[in-house]
Amino acid sequence: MSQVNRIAGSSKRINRNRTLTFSFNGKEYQGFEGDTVASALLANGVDVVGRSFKYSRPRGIITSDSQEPNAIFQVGSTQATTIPNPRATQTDLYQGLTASSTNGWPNVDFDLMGTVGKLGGSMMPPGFYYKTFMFPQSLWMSYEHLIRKGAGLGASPQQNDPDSYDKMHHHCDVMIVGGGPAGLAAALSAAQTGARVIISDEQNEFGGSLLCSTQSIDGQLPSQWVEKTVAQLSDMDNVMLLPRSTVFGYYDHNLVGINERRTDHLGEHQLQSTRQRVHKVRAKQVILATGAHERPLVYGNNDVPGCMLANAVSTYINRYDVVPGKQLVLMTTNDNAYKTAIDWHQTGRKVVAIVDTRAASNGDLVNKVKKLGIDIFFGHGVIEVKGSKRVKGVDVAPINATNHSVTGPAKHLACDTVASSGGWSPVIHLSSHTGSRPVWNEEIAGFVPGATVQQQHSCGGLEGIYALSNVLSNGFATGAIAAQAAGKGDGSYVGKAPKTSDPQEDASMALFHIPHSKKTSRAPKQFVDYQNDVTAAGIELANREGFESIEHVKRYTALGFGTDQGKLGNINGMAITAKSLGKTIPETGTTIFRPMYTPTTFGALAGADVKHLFDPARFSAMHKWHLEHGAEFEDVGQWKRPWYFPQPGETMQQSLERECLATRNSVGILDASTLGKIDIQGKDAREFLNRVYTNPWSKLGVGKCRYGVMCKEDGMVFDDGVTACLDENRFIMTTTTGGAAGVLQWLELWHQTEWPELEVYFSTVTDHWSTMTISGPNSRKVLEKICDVDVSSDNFKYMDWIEATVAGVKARVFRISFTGELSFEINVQANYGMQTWKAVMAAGEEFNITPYGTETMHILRAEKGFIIVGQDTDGSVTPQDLDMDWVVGKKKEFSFIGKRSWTRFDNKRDDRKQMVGLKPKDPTFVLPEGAQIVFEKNQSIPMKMVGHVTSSYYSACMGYSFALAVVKGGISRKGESVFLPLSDGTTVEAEICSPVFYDPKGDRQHV
Amino acid sequence: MQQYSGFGLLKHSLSYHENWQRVWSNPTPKKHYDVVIIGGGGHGLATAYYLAKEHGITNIAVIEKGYLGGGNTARNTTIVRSNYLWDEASHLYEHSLKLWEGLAQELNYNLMFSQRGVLNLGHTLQDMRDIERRVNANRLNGIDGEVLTTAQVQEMVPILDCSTNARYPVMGASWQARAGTARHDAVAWGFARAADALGVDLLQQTEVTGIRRKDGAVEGVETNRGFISAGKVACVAAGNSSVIAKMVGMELPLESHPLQAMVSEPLKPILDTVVMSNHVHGYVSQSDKGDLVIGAGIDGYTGYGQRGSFNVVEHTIAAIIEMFPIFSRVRLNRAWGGIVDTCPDACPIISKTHIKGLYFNCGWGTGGFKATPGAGHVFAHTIAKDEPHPLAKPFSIDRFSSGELIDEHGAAGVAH
Amino acid sequence: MSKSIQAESPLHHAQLEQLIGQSSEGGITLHEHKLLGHLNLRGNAADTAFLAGVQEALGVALPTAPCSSAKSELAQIMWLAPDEWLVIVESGTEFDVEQKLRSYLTGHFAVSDISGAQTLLELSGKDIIGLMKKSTGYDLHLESFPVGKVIGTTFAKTGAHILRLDENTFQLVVRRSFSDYVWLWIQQSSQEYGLTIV
Amino acid sequence: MLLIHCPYCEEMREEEEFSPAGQAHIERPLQPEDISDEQWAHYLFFRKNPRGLHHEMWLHAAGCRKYFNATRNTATYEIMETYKMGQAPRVTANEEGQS
Repeated sequence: MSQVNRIAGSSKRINRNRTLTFSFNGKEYQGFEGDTVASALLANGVDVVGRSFKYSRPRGIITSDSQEPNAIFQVGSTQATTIPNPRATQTDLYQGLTASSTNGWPNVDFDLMGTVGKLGGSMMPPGFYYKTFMFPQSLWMSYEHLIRKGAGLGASPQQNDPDSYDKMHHHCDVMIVGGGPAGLAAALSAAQTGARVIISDEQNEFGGSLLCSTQSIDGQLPSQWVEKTVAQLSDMDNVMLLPRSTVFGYYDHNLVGINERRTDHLGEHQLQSTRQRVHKVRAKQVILATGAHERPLVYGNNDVPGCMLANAVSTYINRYDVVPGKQLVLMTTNDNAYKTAIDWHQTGRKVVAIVDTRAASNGDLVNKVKKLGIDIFFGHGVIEVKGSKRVKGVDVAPINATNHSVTGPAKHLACDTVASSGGWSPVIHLSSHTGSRPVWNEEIAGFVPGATVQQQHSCGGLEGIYALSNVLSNGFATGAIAAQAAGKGDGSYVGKAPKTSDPQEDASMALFHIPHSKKTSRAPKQFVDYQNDVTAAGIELANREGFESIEHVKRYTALGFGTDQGKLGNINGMAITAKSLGKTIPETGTTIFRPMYTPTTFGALAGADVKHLFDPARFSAMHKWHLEHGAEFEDVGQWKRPWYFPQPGETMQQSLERECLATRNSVGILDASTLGKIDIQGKDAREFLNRVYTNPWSKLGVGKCRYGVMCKEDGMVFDDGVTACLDENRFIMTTTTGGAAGVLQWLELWHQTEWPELEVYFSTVTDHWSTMTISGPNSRKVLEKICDVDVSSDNFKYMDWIEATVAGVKARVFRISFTGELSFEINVQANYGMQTWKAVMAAGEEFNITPYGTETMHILRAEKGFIIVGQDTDGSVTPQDLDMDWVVGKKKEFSFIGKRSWTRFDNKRDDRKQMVGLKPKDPTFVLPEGAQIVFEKNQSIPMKMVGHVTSSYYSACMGYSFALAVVKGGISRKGESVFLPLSDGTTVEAEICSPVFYDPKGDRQHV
Repeated sequence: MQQYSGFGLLKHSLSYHENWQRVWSNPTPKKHYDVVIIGGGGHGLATAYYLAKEHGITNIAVIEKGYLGGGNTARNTTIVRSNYLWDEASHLYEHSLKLWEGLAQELNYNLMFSQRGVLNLGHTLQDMRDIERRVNANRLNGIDGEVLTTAQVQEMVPILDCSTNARYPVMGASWQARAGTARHDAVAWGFARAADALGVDLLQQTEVTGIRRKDGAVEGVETNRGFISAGKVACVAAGNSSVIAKMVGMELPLESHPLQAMVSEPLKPILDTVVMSNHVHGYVSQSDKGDLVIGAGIDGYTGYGQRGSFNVVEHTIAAIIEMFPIFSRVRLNRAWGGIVDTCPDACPIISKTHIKGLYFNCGWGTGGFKATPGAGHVFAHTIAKDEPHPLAKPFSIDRFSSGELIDEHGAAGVAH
Repeated sequence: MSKSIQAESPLHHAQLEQLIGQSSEGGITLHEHKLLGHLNLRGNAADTAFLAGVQEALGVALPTAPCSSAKSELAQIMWLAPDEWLVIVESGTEFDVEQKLRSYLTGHFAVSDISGAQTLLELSGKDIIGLMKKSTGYDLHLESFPVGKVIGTTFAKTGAHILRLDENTFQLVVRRSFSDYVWLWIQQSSQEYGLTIV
Repeated sequence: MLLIHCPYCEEMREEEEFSPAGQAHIERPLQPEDISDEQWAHYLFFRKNPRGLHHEMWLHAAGCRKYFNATRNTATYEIMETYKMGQAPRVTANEEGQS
């Protein structure tokens, strides 16, 4: 049998009928269903599972849970499915699992870096980076390159994740975090009131500490009580059970984030189901029943493989039938850990001795051990471990905890396993997430949750209640109280608490750091945080250097910054700091834990919001037509808008020239559906427009359209568009595509918060209308063919709108123009958009009607000097800067939004940047959009910049390139030359001109 | 001040590191200081250092209610760059970047300032116009910058998804090679150690509860350790600036928001540069320890809780996966929040006030870390001379009345 | 409007007709109620004349309690806000109903035809709660979300008005331009349950 | 993640349905032309930004599209009350302005 440490136990937690084969560091091993990778490795007698980060020391498995700092692996066999850094103690074994250590070169057993660590280790105290590698300055990047080579634990996958993830929202009365005895009791008691209960647990099955306990409940095995209770809960409609589900974060107003691992125990990649699911639970009441973590003791060479937590040893024995060694020495400050010696003894393997730091104990467990004939050294500590890749023995010496000294000669004991217990630390992490500061409880020598504004309860080990009977009764009581707070039940538990008898325990000792006969600075390394190689000496050094706040100590030494987030070492580190500074632990400070409780997969946090669902893509009703006609698309906000319509073999520039010429010479068609449209109704609609637009609206007649500009209260342009008067009290406002939602919110803001007395309603109708703009000298001819209304220039004037039937569809047609050509904007109900579009295309066929996209639209409007808000403006531009004073009402009674700001000092400067046209000296050269402008060509850096190019194109219609730009005082500088120093080192010259390049008199749009 | 060097490290290792000096002392407050600086973060410590070093004012106290460098200095994502849009801002940040470049040697403290370059991705045509404009402005201001094509971006960061399948495909980027990251805690500690050596008193666990004034001038500060008289009081309290201002009945054009950041578990080196995207709203770099250091946008509500809402974390991680799909199986280790004081124009306030002897350096929003030495330098000048440093002048609080705002929302973008 | 003109609902491109009957096992059932008339109605709920006018025009009292709905032979009405309702009427009757409302109402009110702006999706099936829990943060428990209640809330990364028709049936009002996103979302989120189109 | 009571929908909704809209109870000057640039700047830009009790506006963007007010503790994030536009808060900070 290869599983040398697997005993013939009776645990039901593993299934001996299902043998699983797995590989670790290239070697094959076997384990059983129900094993974790850690328990399987220990079963196979694997000692060294990794190398430490800084000193490259061999490391073994220390814990059986989320505290594990050493057994951090790379799991997975392909570059797509590999997972960096899962803990072996929390990784369920599956057939074919492939794991490897994350550090160690060439391998963990023979590690060259370890030699370096031994030699250079003394040169690497905390903060050594800060003190060296500074000279010469130029070499830091090279030093850093070398440092970075040693960085990191596991490696990122190199290929895309084949798995998918999702999320679910839940609401409940009582959310219980932790499915150990306290949590299960609380769930049962809360659920019996009819409250909606959710209970989650990070392990693969409920039970928590009971899964590895031997203490009977109601005369039965603890696992039988768990089974019965879970069955009871499963039968209740109002209860949801979430095993394999880690609460990673507790957020404000009782939101609990849970990551359920759905397939990780089945294999590397499952097609059938999402790999992980994040549950977001909004709970009326939260019960934290997260229990407690055992604390290791800090002693010399306490990182040699074979040094473990006492309770972890018990867990491997009782839950997995694995005895992780042959000869045990147990060091403890409390009675509770004696259980481990008993468990070990019962497997038939040898307990060499128990080293108890206390002077004496008369507790039940101690007496039981005494009866078993196991040696107990009271008043002693294990001051140093011997061995390198496995414990070979320990030095045990009498100690004085009060003055931190060794008081007598050390005695050597041969052994291969050292279990230690310094007591228990409540798992307070989640209660800290919402800003609550933990408080020190002297009695249990641990932090417990502090005051909070959340609707939160805690019970069991988290409250420092450890005796099982007390844990259960506390759980039942807390469940009932929480349910009552959620409005269910009367606050008392009606059922009967199960019977269990707890051993009487003597007081434990608050001891964290075992003294050595040498000073800490000279003693063998005593590790506090294994993952970051933080030692007791390192912490004391940090204190000596003046890092006294616990936060400074943590940051200077990296204590608690590993992937275990200080679960194993923080309290010990604080205790050592306190001792070194002569303070108490609470004086030293508390430790604030942040989410994630344990590391959480990025994919799970993103859920299904990836790839095409990362952000909604919005489409117009004619999108399919655009696709079928080869359009390239531009992202405008969330919309996909046709950018241009290339024909086979065309370059983009060729397409644009074709689209522009067709429009100017015959007729083009644009899908303008994405423009925002707001239906404004009410007797004060006109007044409202007067207040939010810069221009006047009092006299706009029914059937007429007007262009308007909106400013923010700081006087800067933020949107523009055409608004038409539909009726005396009704207008339809158009906004920019990107500004639609913002403008509606803006109008509502002013109406609801400032001018509620105005009778006006706003409704978005953006999606209701499909809008197609036909533009060009033949546009009227196209429209005439399919429109039931006379659209001749006498009957349908520029800036009029009419109701008509177009291609059999009821339509609103606006005679407005953004191209400067004769132009009609046809609006039909969007369900008819596609059909109307097709009808217009058919009617236009004889005129070679040409679909064009946003780029051609931009060129054509720029030729006319029409601005695009957001391209030609940037939030620092007023209407006056745009030379658009004509759009500012001079006689408006109300001080409309933005007006007041124009009289500020900065707005009155005459050298403000102003909108102008630019003609490059070389008429074929298209200035880069974003090019900076200077007046003086020959300047040294830094140059005095006076503006920049906002829009720039080659005009096929005019036969030369042109641009729009903002230039300081530009309006009065027309005809002058400016220079544009480009990023390729060349400087080009251009002439300031009017921004209206094409048809300056506007004849074409008026025909 | 004990000099640090590789040789020193070797020497101390022979004596088991038992003889290192304290990096700073722990003084009891004096009755009077020429200048009291409220706030012992990077900016406050840098201000003290430059006051002492360049202006000969050494009777200074830095008053910190918690521990040095414990606020935003300890909570940011450590990015340093100067590629801002407007002249005023880019000159200020470039001034700072130049100081960064020799700072480790000057302070004799390795700040691990790593000029690994920053990419700002463009995903839309307007993004690319803005990038072109900003890079051109930077170059003419003497600040390094390049516009990269998608292919160049892909070559520089092979693991970035530059395909057209992305929801918002990468269309290019701006690149500042001299930009990078630094070790945030070290910046505070380095300035603190150097200031302490010049005679500055660093008073930790000391909370200002009031500011005493007489005849329109400051007299000193009330603290939990008693009244401390001061010739000048300089407030460098970042997210808490409004709270301090209220002590003298002032309001500031500030809102304090939670700003969240997060790190993955440590990974083997995979990302050499800083990659930022305003459009998909996230940015990431990899620290020397191997963590992916990830930043988010601010939470929309105001908050002093040093924590924000979970949906910001969710969105930010989705954005990182949008850019780097291979990170999907990587795991998030820790998320936290700072309190950032944001100005309406995304630019700071470095200013005198209507109260004689009272100065404010605040409003850095998401951009404070990179400015640490530069802000300290120009603020020290402003305090010492009682008139703004030329680079600080545009950042006076008067700009909100005159309208001379410097709108850096585009370049400030998501937090950084 | 001419009969020859074919209207296309927002999900027309998804060609749902062709998917009908392809699967009948799905835990989720989707049906698009295409091309109904949608009217946005605004008015003052404290104005008794307004209430009376609406009742006369639509044949049912306007639901004025927050998040309530009402139904008559003519129309289904959903409360959207204290002064805003969605009136859904049979396909093609929206113009007439709008005119009817305008003729019965006086004072300050507004009616907007938004029939092209949105579509009505009906989602049902034994696994519907699973799909809904993936999509919205609202509490779907019958105590919080009883039959007949309508809420405006987030649906994945867009918004929707959701009406509960019975324990396992919801109607979603979705904006046209977001409907493709919603369709993709529903497909993705239904994968584990199976999706039946009817 | 906040849970916010919409005073119009009359129930608790998730933060994701809302947009924060800044300090509440800022009134636009009735005659902007009559006030100084400093006063105008104060209206435009200067904010209380308190640590502690704060009256702020929210928009129920995904719900009823109504703006409303909330009294929230910016240190603990507790929401004491929400109330409709035009109403006054019932919970206010004490004399010192701190909660």
